[in-house]
Parts: sequence; C-alpha cells; structure tokens
Amino acid sequence: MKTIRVQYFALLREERGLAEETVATAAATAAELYDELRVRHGFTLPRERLRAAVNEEFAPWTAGLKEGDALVFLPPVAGG
Amino acid sequence: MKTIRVQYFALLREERGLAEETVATAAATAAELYDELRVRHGFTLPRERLRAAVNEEFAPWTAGLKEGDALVFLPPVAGG
Amino acid sequence: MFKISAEPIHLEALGRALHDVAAGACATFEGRVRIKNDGRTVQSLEYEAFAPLAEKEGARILEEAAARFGILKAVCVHRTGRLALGDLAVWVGVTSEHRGAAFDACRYIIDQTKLRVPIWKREHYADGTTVWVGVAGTPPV
Amino acid sequence: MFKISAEPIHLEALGRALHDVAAGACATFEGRVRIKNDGRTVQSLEYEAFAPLAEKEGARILEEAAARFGILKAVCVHRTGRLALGDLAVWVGVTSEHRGAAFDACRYIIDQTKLRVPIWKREHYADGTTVWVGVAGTPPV
Repeated sequence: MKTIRVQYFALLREERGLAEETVATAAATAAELYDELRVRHGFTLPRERLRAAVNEEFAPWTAGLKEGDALVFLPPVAGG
Repeated sequence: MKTIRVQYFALLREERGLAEETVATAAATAAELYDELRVRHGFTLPRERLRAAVNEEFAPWTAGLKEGDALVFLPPVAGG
Repeated sequence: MFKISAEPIHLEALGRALHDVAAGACATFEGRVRIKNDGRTVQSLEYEAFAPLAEKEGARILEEAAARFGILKAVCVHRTGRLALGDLAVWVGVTSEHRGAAFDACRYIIDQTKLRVPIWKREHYADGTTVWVGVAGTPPV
Repeated sequence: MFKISAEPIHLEALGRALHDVAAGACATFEGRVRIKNDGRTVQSLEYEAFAPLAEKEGARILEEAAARFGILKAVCVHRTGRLALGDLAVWVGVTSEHRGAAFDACRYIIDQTKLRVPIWKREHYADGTTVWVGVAGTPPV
C-alpha cells in the first residue's frame, strides 16, 4: 500500500465533493488509481477523456506510483 | 485655362517647398497637370510611382480637370 | 511570462512589461465573457486551474512561440474565479520587430493555451442551468 | 472608426469604445517606432497624411473587414507628426464573437492600411540622414 495525495478540479472536484484527499492504495499506475477511485466515488468521466498529472507534470497513464506522489486527473480543458 | 488647387505631401511638399498652391493650367487631365508641374518644379518622382486624387477621392490619371478642382499627387504610401 | 491570476488583469502594467525599443509590432488578444455561447444566454463564468501545471505548460507554449516565430517578448495571463459579462478572462500580448511574427505568435499562444493548459470553465446560464464547458452531459448543480 | 490623429493615441478610451457584451474576442495591433529599420538606427519618425482621403479609405477598409470576417466593431487610429522611439504610430482593435474573425480582421486592416491609405513616413537616422520610406533615393535634408 502507498499513500497518494489526490487533487480534484472542476467536474471531478464537484463529484468528489472535495478538492484534495490522501488515499491509501495498492494501485501500481495512474490508470489503476483512477479506475479504483472512479468505482469508489462514481465519477462520470471515463478515463479516455482525462489526462493524468504526477507531481505537477503531465504523465502517461502507465506511470508507476511511488509513496507520496501527488496525482491529478485532468478533465477536458476549456480555457480562454 | 482653369484654376486648380494643388496640395503637396511628403517628398513632393519638400521638393516644391510649400504645401499648397493654386495653379492656372491648360492641362486637360491629372496626368497632364503632373507632367507640367514636374517640369516646372523638378519633381524627382516619375508619374508611374504616384497616384492622383481629385476632390479628396482617388482618381485615374485620365480624369478630366474642371475649374476649381482640388488635386493631390500621392507619393508611395508608407503608413504603420 | 505565463500567469494564472485570481485577481482582475491589469492591462496597463502588462502592456508596459512588453515594451522594447526593438519592437515595431505588438499584437494582443483579449478573451472576454460574452453573452451568448452555443445559442445559450450566459450570466457568468467560473474558471478553475491547476495553477502549477498551467503555468509550466503555459511557459512551454511561450517558449515554443519564441522559437517558431522569432518574437521579442510574450505574456499570457489567465483568470480564475467568478467572472461577469464583459470581464477579461485571458490576455495575450506579443512584441516583435515586424507584425507577421507578432500576429502568428499571439494566435499560436491562445490556440495552444485553450488546447493544452489545465484550465476549466463553468458557464452559468440565464435559465439557471450550468455546464462545465467541454464536458458533455455535465449535470446541473 | 478610422481616424488620423495629430495627438498621442489614448488606448484606454479606444479599448472602451470596442466593448460589447456580444464580444468574446478582441484582437489588437500596435505599431510602434522601433530602433532599427533595414539595418539603420532610427532616432525619430515623422508621419504625414492626406487626412480627408486617409479617413475615407480607412473607413472603406474597416467596412471590407466587417463584410469579410463578420466582426462586431473595428477601430484604427494612425498618428501624424513627429514620433520618438517607442511611440505608438498606429493602433487597430477589433472585437468579434470568436477569435478567428478578430485576428483575421485585425491583420487585414493593418495590411490594407499600409498598402492603401495616404500616409507617409520620414525616418530620421542616428547618422543624421533621413529618408521618406518607400521612396528610393530620397535626398537628405
């Protein structure tokens, strides 16, 4: 088990009901962690519509997770 | 003979040494008037590099001149 | 400089930061909250950003623009928080010697910002509904 | 509105004149006096215009831009008189619903203004020489 800090933005933040949490997980990758949290919290966005960020940088879904990593799942962006 | 008001800008103004004059001319067209004034004042710009304006509107060189017309010979523009 | 700002954007200071005696051209872009979007009447907007990554990705966009177009300086500031109709949401300014590079780089920066920078927009409509733009089927709150 | 101005251009008032709740985008262009032109060091500029025809031709350019690009509002102001390094020589601002039209129209307006509007520029160089730009072989004064 690892401890991962997860931040939520926009629709995910609203669906989770909070902006940040620390989770204990056995997930090996960013993808596994999202899939786990999606089931737990009922997120409506499929993983294909998101990107992952690890430690404030874009990362592939296959990125391995280490103890203490900071994860963000990025909904489709719409700046401007 | 007609009386024509001529305004000069930029290089033509400098070569003529004044910004405006009234000329009495037998020239039938804008082209004839420029050719006449070019000889008289030694303008360096050939007519092909200028455009003509009659009464504050662009006009073809073949435009006929009437008593009291206001002529401007426009050097190559360079705004901006 | 690419900045996420929770405060209103002050154009004058940004304009001064771009000045350069080598610059003959400055192209700017302002994105403002407009009253209609996709046929719906907008009352206000909310922007939210993942600021640290937004500023990193934004800085990369500015570097790309400098490398591609040979500009002198470029700035982009994007608001977060609640905005009313007419408020300034994003500002891009680019200086260059000649105008072609300034226009091309300015457009590149706003286009790439909208595509790549982690910023999200919630539109609130006159009919009381609200949507996270770009996320189909967002439920009303 | 296309204006020839013998006085310094006040950007704030011009920006306000463009505002429109329907506008999501505003593209602007500033042309300023830059220190180098064609490899020569510039000290100051003089602009001269045939104002009545310049404003007529400028208004036609703005109408063309509106017809081609479907913009909301457009303004262009061009200075006359003596300008120092860094001074604003020309300003174009365009608002539209979406950004593509604003950028395209802004560029069209400055490109056509430089081509068609009767405005002339004399550059004064650091070496004491001076040239009417676009007129090869201008004698020094």
